[in-house]
Amino acid sequence: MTHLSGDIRSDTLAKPIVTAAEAVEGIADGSVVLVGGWGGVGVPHALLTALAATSVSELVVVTNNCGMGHRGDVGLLFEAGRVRKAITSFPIHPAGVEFRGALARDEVEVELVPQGTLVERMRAAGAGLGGFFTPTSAGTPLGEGKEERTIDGRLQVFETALHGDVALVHGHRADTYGNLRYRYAAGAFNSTMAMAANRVIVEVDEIASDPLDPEQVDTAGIFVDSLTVVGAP
Amino acid sequence: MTHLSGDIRSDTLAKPIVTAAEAVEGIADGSVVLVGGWGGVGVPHALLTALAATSVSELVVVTNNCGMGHRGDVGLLFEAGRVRKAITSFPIHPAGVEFRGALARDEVEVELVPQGTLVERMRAAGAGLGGFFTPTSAGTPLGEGKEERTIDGRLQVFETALHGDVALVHGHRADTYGNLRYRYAAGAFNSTMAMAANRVIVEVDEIASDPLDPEQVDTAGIFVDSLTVVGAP
Amino acid sequence: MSAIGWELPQWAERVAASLGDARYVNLGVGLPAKLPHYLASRSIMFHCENGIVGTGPAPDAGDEIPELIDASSNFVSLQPGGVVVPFEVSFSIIRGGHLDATVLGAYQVSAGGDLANWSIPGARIAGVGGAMDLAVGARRVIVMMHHTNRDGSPKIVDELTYPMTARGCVDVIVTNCAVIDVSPAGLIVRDVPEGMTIEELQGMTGAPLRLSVAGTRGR
Amino acid sequence: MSAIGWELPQWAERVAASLGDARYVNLGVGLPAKLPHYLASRSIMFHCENGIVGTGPAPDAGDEIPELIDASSNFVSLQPGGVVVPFEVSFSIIRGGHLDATVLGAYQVSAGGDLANWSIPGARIAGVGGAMDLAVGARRVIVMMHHTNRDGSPKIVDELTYPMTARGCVDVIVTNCAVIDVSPAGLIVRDVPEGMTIEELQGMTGAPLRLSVAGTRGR
Repeated sequence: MTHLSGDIRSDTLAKPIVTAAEAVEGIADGSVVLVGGWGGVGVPHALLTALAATSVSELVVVTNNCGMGHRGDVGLLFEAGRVRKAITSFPIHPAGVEFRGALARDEVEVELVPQGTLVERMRAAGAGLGGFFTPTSAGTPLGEGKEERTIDGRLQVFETALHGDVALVHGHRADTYGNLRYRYAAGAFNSTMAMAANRVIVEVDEIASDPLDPEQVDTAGIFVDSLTVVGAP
Repeated sequence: MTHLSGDIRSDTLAKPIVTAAEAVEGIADGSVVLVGGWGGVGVPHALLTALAATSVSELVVVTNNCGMGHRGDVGLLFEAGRVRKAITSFPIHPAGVEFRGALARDEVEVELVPQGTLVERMRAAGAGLGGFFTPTSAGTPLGEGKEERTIDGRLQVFETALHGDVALVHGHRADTYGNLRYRYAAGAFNSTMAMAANRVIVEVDEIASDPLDPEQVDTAGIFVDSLTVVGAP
Repeated sequence: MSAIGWELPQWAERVAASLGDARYVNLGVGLPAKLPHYLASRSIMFHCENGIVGTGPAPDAGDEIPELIDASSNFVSLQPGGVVVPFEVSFSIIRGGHLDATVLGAYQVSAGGDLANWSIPGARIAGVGGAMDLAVGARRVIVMMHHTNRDGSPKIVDELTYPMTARGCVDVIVTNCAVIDVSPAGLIVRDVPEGMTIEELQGMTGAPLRLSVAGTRGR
Repeated sequence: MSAIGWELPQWAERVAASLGDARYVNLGVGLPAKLPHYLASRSIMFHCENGIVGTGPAPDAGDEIPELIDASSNFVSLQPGGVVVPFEVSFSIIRGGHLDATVLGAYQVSAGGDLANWSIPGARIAGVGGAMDLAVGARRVIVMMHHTNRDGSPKIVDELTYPMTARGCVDVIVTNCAVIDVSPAGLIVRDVPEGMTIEELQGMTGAPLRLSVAGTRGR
């Protein structure tokens, strides 16, 4: 019976493997959606495509870029009118026509956040911290209206934790326990967002049949709610 | 000439490989010294032994444990009278006779810090942040006297960054560029301390002749100042 | 300590029931560290402060890996799917609400769910470790402790007299004599050993108890 | 733009000299991104915001790895010893003072070393990326920019009229017409192209310049 017991254990700790459409089911209007990736790398294309195809609206999207003209990038959400607000660091790109269109139509509010502050605010959320002081943006237009404090002789501003309702994460490889590996720089924003949302939806290129090397995991399965294989039906 | 140029590059980016005694040379009296390890694992025994053998005094030591009776642990520093103050989370151990002796002689001041707050204060230092709010210790004796703020309905206390002058780090494997791997849980405190001090002194079990896999490095060489091979003369 | 309290197997069964379907759990040192033996059939990943998510049973002699230990400094194995995360991530897991539950030992718990489990009154020095982080961070805090001190004095009290670990953090108290929910309405007794009356239990308890409307032994 | 300014190779040489023995360096987009070609003989690990420490030259066509790109979204290789760190660690590297230097482009630099390089006045929207983090975090901030705008108006000014990136962060300004230290005593000219006078340079500059006591072309 040891073998059977082992199977039961694996099953219950295994993460649901779902289609992209199933993965994004139930995301409520107005949700804060964290979207991984940086500079077009590590973007959860399959999940974004599925989310754009729903009827959800008024999303607050947290994303480093707002679309770079790549197939299946976050531009889809702007094009489909799903976004009320973007919290972003580098929104403008020559090929990001969907975002610029939404801007021109006055459909979308933009909160511009320095990149390091953006990731740190989400890390604070994932780490259970209420907020932090950073020198970044102090004394600049992006620091205006923020609480200031001089610490160790440096002017700093207070930044609050940024929680997601949902995170859309692109990983390279997962095991059935939801442990993830990213390829090279594709973990950018993904690894932090995977810790910062109530529901963490992950797409991967492949799911390994054996557990990943326990010393070589980038995101532990404890953070992951579901797995979707990119390209699977 | 390409080959020669490659060699020069490697040499200059390579980290000095020094003996334990050389590694701890020049640590000033009164320095804040971060000592890696947790529960007896990942402790930089060779560096601690070398540091205890110097004449440095009045150190402020940041260490999760204050000695567990293991050969070459931080107890050496208390025994040798090198420590003015310990910033620590779990100082008491039945076999930690050196620390208890220093306490009994009233030689050492103790600042007790919750473990998560201790590591987060050093992370803040390494990350260039002035401080953070955490719910940990709010309303308890360890939170007394700290600035309080209610964030998202939770009482939190303000904690400041904790910088080291020196960090003593134990790694398993390094390459010549100072990239490090830890074994299993032996990265505890080490990986964070390696980012939080002006001078980061690392001991390792071995130095690989080839660079480590770039996707499987726990601490990047950018944080490291010198390498010492444990057991080398 | 009541003579008619549960023995460890029955007691552990109550703790296990209180865990519900928790999958990621941190067990404190002392009594809770005895639980894995009784949870062997459950699908749980045990987290340890040092960064291990998924500690498994002690390895056979000779198979120990020095860098795989638990919070009691005992050698552990890794269960399938278990991993090691960076230390600061381990405390993000704790503080950030990523653990479904923690089971902690305690000196005292107050009627309002305040926890004392790290120091005793007047101690010159104590260790706190990750106790405060676990108490504020885990989604569900279950206390496993004897119902009274050895001298019979209550460990469940109106107000703590021991140094606090965290305010109002305890969800359930599982003693050898009762399973008690800490609720806004007070301490609600859900289960007692066979033959124990609520009056007997109240007599060993330093704060008012109420009986669960659903009766005892509800899961 | 002065007709007698340095061409890119000589200009880049001055930037390289300003880097001193910096080993870990972040290069901003635009002009600074052209530097690696001129720094090929130097032992430098180039850091990129996305977590790469040690970007190498563009790979041959067909050898590109999609997940190895730089801040300009160009494919890069990894130099020997180069690694990828978690994204939040990448910004700890930037903000925590672990970079020896950064070389950034700029719209304006003020006499006090204030930097403007992320947005233009009145812009409805702009991208900031890691500019502010780099400006506050790198140990040494070197600005590489043309000495004047295309219309001849100065980019070195008494007070910024462009939105600020960070206050007082710039250490050295290397334009095509001068190497200028930003010091508490003001803007100190250390080097100018052959044949250029300090009067000519001052005429193109919106803030008072002083000559280095050691004379120009000091390294």
